[in-house]
Amino acid sequence: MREKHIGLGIFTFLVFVFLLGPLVIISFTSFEQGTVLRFPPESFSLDWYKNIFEVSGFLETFKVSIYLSLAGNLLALLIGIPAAYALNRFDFKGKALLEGIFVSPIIIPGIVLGFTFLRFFITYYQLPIYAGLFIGHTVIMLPFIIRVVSSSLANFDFSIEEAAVSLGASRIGTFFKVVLPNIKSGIIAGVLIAFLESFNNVDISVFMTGPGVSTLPIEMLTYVQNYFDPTIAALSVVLMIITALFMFFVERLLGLSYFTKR
Amino acid sequence: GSDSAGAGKEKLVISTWGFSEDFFNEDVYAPFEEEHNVDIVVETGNNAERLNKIRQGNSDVDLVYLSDYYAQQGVDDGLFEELDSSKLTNLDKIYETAKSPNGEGYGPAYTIGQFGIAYNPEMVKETVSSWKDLWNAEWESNVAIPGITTTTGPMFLDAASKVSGNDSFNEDAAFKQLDALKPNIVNEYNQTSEFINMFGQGEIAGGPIMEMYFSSLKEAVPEAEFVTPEEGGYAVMNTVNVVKDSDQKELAEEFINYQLSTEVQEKTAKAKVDSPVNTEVVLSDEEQEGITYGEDVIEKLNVLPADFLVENSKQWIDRWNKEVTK
Amino acid sequence: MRNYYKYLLILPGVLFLTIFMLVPIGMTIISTFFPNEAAADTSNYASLFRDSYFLEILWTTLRVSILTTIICMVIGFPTAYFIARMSAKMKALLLILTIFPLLTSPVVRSFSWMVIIGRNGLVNEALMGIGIIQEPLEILYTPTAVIIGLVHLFLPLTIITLVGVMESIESDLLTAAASLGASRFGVFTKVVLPLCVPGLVIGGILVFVGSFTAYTTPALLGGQQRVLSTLLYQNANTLNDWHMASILAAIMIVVTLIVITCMNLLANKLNPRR
Amino acid sequence: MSLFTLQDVTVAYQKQAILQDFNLSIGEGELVSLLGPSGCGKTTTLRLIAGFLQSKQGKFLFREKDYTKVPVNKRNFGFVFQNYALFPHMTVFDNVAFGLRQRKVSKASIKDRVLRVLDIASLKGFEERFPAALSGGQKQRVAIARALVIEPDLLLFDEPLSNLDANLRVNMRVEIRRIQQELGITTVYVSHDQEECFSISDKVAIMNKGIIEQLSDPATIYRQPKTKFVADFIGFKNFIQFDSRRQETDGIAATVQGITLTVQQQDNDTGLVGAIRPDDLRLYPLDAAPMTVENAVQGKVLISTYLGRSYQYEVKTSIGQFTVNDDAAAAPLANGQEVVLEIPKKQIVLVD
Amino acid sequence: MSLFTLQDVTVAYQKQAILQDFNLSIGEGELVSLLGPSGCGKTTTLRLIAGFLQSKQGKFLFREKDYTKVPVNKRNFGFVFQNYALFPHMTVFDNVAFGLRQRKVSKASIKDRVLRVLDIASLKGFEERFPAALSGGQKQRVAIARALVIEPDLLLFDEPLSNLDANLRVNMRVEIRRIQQELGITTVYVSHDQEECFSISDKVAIMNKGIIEQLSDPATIYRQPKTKFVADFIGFKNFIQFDSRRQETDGIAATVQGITLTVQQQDNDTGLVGAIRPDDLRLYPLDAAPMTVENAVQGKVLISTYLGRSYQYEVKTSIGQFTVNDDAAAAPLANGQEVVLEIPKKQIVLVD
Ligand SMILES: Nc1ncnc2c1ncn2[C@@H]1O[C@H](COP(=O)(O)OP(=O)(O)OP(=O)(O)O)[C@@H](O)[C@H]1O
Ligand SMILES: Nc1ncnc2c1ncn2[C@@H]1O[C@H](COP(=O)(O)OP(=O)(O)OP(=O)(O)O)[C@@H](O)[C@H]1O
Ligand SMILES: NCCCCNCCCN
Ligand SMILES: [Mg+2]
Ligand SMILES: [Mg+2]
Repeated sequence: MREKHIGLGIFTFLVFVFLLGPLVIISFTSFEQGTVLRFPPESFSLDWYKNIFEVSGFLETFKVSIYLSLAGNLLALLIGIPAAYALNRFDFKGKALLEGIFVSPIIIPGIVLGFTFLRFFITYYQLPIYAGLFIGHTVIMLPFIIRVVSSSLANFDFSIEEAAVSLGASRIGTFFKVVLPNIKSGIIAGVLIAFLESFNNVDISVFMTGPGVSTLPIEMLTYVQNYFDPTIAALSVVLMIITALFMFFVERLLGLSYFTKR
Repeated sequence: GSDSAGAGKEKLVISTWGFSEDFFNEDVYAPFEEEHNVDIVVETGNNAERLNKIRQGNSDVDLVYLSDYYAQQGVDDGLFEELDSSKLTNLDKIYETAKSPNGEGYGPAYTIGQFGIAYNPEMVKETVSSWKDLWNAEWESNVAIPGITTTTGPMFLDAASKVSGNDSFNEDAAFKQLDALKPNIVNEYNQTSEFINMFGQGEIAGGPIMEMYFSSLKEAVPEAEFVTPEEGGYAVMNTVNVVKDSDQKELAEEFINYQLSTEVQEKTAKAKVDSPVNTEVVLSDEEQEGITYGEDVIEKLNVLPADFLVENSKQWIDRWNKEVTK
Repeated sequence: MRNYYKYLLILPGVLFLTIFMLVPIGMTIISTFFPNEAAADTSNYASLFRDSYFLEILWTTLRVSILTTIICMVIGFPTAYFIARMSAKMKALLLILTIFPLLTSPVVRSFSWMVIIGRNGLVNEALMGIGIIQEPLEILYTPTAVIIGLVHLFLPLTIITLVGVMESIESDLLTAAASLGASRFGVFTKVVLPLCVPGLVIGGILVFVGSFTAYTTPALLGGQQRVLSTLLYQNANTLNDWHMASILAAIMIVVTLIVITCMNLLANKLNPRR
Repeated sequence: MSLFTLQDVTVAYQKQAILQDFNLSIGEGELVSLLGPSGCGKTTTLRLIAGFLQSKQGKFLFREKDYTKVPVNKRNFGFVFQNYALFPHMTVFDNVAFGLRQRKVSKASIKDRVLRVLDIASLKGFEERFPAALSGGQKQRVAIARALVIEPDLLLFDEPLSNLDANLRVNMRVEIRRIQQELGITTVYVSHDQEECFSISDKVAIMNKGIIEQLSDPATIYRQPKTKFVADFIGFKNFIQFDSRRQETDGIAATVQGITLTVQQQDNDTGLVGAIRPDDLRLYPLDAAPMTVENAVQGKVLISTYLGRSYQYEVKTSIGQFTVNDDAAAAPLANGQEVVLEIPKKQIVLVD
Repeated sequence: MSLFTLQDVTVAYQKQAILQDFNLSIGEGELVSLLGPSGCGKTTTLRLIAGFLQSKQGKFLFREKDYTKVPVNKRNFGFVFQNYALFPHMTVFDNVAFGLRQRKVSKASIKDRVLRVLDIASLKGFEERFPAALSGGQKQRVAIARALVIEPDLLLFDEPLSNLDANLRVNMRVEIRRIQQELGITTVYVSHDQEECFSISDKVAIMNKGIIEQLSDPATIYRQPKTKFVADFIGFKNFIQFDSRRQETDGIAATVQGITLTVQQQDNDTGLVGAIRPDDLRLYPLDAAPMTVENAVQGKVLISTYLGRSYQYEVKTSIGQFTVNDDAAAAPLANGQEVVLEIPKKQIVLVD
């Protein structure tokens, strides 16, 4: 039933114009030679791209942000997937409460979370800076992983799981061999969203960073509080390109056909 | 991050804003590091965040740069060490107002900037010379004003009080005056970058802003003008303090003294990073652009006492929220 | 056998969140009732709710975030539907494009909105060029601009979540509905929509909470319009009044819980399965 | 007049063609069954008619109009899916009511019609259940009810009764046939149950690898298969490859290895393969065979199996091995027993 | 020795009990079929044995050990699901190889065994296909192959052949039976096809509403149903409610409305319901009836239907209406024709 949905196609096109239009403008301004954002740009240069690498903080904090997002994601997956699975697979007493607990990090305003983390992690728990950042980020990623993975599991046909178990697979083996591949797209979506959530986070990082330790968004924020030039526009473009390349290579190298179910 | 410090080397942790990091690293920190065989570690962020972290205790920050309002809060909360004035030999070289804006014994202002009016003469033809001019009909839908929680917000409130005809600050009159400005206000800005972007895109004709940013405004709109209103601009002071219980108090004091030195002050001014407070700094006309410079200029600036700000800010914010931002 | 097993699976998550979030946040919120370390005191809450200024901001914030949520759903759902039915390659491409907006700094993004919807922006120039309007529309620095900005920010999240859910709907169900006479719209509303309800709820919650607690976008695009998080930030950052900030946070949490509960109830109505 | 016609249709998944120059024409009010081995393209044919699949070539004419491009929901065809495809988020009632609601039928009338059809499907009392809480057979019946209730112009059934027990299957097929005839709904029916196909259909199409090998009324198919494939498929388990055939007065004399059998048949002029069902063969113990045995061949019992209704024997003869079903009422023959095999001349057919 | 035993087992979904004090015991190497109407609990019983369901009460003994709490993957049982439950992300080969891989069988041996079983299931050439690209019957065969290949201790089949055509069904069931016997794998088999059940099973259990009404070898079930439900279920379509019965020398004399019929039967002492299959009744035109008709009853043909193999007649008599299947070879009887109905005394049975 793959019919052509012309109306829907046009609609989607307009949505993408909306989503990407501002980015096109940002891309243009990043090539402006002058020291303020200007549109339409009046000159062309790559100076601001060069500047990204000259501002020492960006490269350093970019790495910190990536590691933080990856490590946080890993922990969030380790904790989150079993929880999402259990919540969907079994009946529970107090399921609603548990589900509530797992979304709670989302519903607390970021600044309050950040401040509370600062008080507790640093003052009470005496965690080192990196540990505090890592845990704080894991906390905010966890609900995204759990909710998005849950929505995939909601439509999962658990009888194939039974089939695997009856063929001798252990529960854990079954999970990895049969459940996981079939909720792959949900997990990827969850990881993606959680990654971005962490990678873009300001509220928590602002409190958890310390002397010599910062994240990219904090660095960018600090930068725009003090400079007005197109460096951040250029940096945004670079981030998009990195994302695109990353996705492209994952697709190519691992042959992961995203979001496709056989 | 103690691991970044070389083995056995002393470490000085400085908390500051993120601007001109490269300049500070190369021209300010590096010589000091070399001279004192010390590693400087920097934490950046805005005033509130950094102050909050210090408030929580067990922060390893030794030295903190703050705007005077936040510095005053720190002083009031007892977060800073009193300085040993005998160590601060350069104190004598700086403006009187800059010596201890937050109370005797606490950190000096290492820079004083001016808060005045910038505008685009293409959009407003009448010459601008007074805070009053912002209320003119020609400025309708053309002004951006600083938000009350920014460093300069309360200064603009004071300016409104002056425009209303009061010599000393009259809160009610100031808010009434601001109410009359509403038709002209396009937006409040909380970051200077917003002002500059609006200015560059022609969303506003101008408004109250610090002189420090004028060169950026000119870059966006070459015709831009900056004026010191006849009622006087305002002094924006940034201070340096030593955090309580710092184990590097002496080194920190050395650093403050160094920051006030003619050499550093001059480099900083010439790089158009901060206006100098050191009276020995000499700048050419060109070097003066965008820099608040000269004893005569500084003396004419209005100064809002920081303790007065701290005392009233809650109430002002409340009223501002209700009466200005609606 | 499964009884302890299933609890074992959620235990790490519960422990983790309890230690690192529930206890800290709980204590922060409990402290709002004990401002003087003495008897419980709710007068701060009471006076807030008598304050018409606060109530108005609460209402504005709710309105903006609910509208944002609805718009994200209404726009995101058909888009996700379209994307979900594309070939694998196209799908991957569109999803990558979808997340790009999240990678741009808010300040830069707000600048681009100024270029688009500002007084001299593309939209006004175009409309005035065609002659539809004489005076430029005032969009920038109004709640409308905030909603546009928030939609731009949260639409990607909505789309990604929904595409994931739609992928898992068996295609024969759509065929079955069509064969029973449902138009494309009917298939969409009667089958796809209800089966997507879990995803819509999740997406809805994410968007609602995100826009309800958003700070930067309203601050940059909303002009002088205040929202709850502005108040919270003012109290926390400028006034160092963490007590009031925590009270505001508590109120925001409760409001969010109420809205989520309503969404869940609505969802159960739409998709009563189980 | 034919209600619809598939004209030279080609359907392919990826590169592999499933139907190639496929032709089928069905008259108004007829019930036509598609019978064929697993994977031969039955479901594909149904999905094509329903409009779920686009053909690469060829035409689909419905009431003389070109329907090739008419969208599924404009066709008013009822479809019963092989895998049920029930809406998991709707109750049994809502599943069945779905089509009526699309047609804006009044509430009262919906209730009426849904309950009636649920009754026919023996699903009374299950109205409020969700599909997840139904047994396999119950799901299948909901799927049938859902298609029947809209009284469509064309009904398409994909093994609608495969998960039902014998009794229910007979009841349901009688109901399907009754409703179909009462309302004159043209129907295409896929089933693996031959008895079901024969009893319910006006015509049966035997498919093989995407081609219709024979399309006739049930009795003709049953008695006079045209090809070896059809014969084999409908139960002519025994085949004899004759060397030659010759028309005689009392029928065709077909010869294999010197043995000549008589075949009474009119409609095949060339076929050299003789085919006969296990049920139609008769077996006698060698020592108790009557004199009047037609086309007698001598043999020996290899294996015997109990089938309930009858015993099944594998019998080895000089012209090949035969499978014979013999009424269980008679005394069973032992393995190894010498027998006479009777190949009745009316029952053996020659096929291409 | 019995391989496993279900002892007083109770299973309920929500509050509704599906199996109540259920008992079943199956001997080592036996193949037992479960037959029963849709929704009677067959799938539930299989799932219970497999360990997918926990019983509320009762015990499951396997080789004398209490298996009630043994997890599914430790049971080494093969299960063929009614809805196939193939792994959508694996090829046919990988689906079938799955169980072997769990058992750490060597690569070469996996390939060998998988290809062999795919061959048996007529699935050669489909190794690299994903389930979404298979027809219904092909999927079903993959499911069977997947369960067979592990040579489990116990095989559980839930309607494994329902989507296959007659030929394939016979082939597959012969294969299943062959493998089952060769390897001596005890098997529980659910099917709606009675012939299939009878031909394949050592014993057949007839289930009704969560209870086993009769468990016997196929021939006994086929010939001597114990209850009316069983009789009805296995095709004794005609029932006569007798008023009284009396033991005579040549059998039981059962009387209804003054008419007495003779019943030759040993194993029922109380039943008053006579049951007989349509196939076992004989019909003669009134004017051509032979003299030796047993238990003759006069009647009239109401409806006649062509069934392929035979004609089916509805015959009205003074002791009720009868359904009769008559060999199609004979000349068909017309509607309204007066007939004599023969109720052979060996074929009629009395049930409770
Ligand atoms: N999840 C469930 N919740 C409630 N009732 C259920 C559930 N699953 C099955 N049932 C009911 O339990 C009864 C037995 O179901 P089961 O699947 O064992 O039947 P079955 O004998 O296999 O039938 P079929 O031949 O139709 O597959 C049915 O009446 C069914 O409606
Ligand atoms: N999506 C697909 N991609 C490739 N091949 C397919 C696909 N779907 C079906 N096929 C193949 O097309 C052929 C015909 O399939 P179809 O479903 O029409 O068979 P069928 O006659 O209905 O068989 P069954 O009786 O087993 O249901 C089969 O060989 C099948 O493997
Ligand atoms: N919010 C006050 C921040 C003050 C930083 N100003 C420094 C001026 C830099 N040129
Ligand atoms: Mg099929
Ligand atoms: Mg079942």
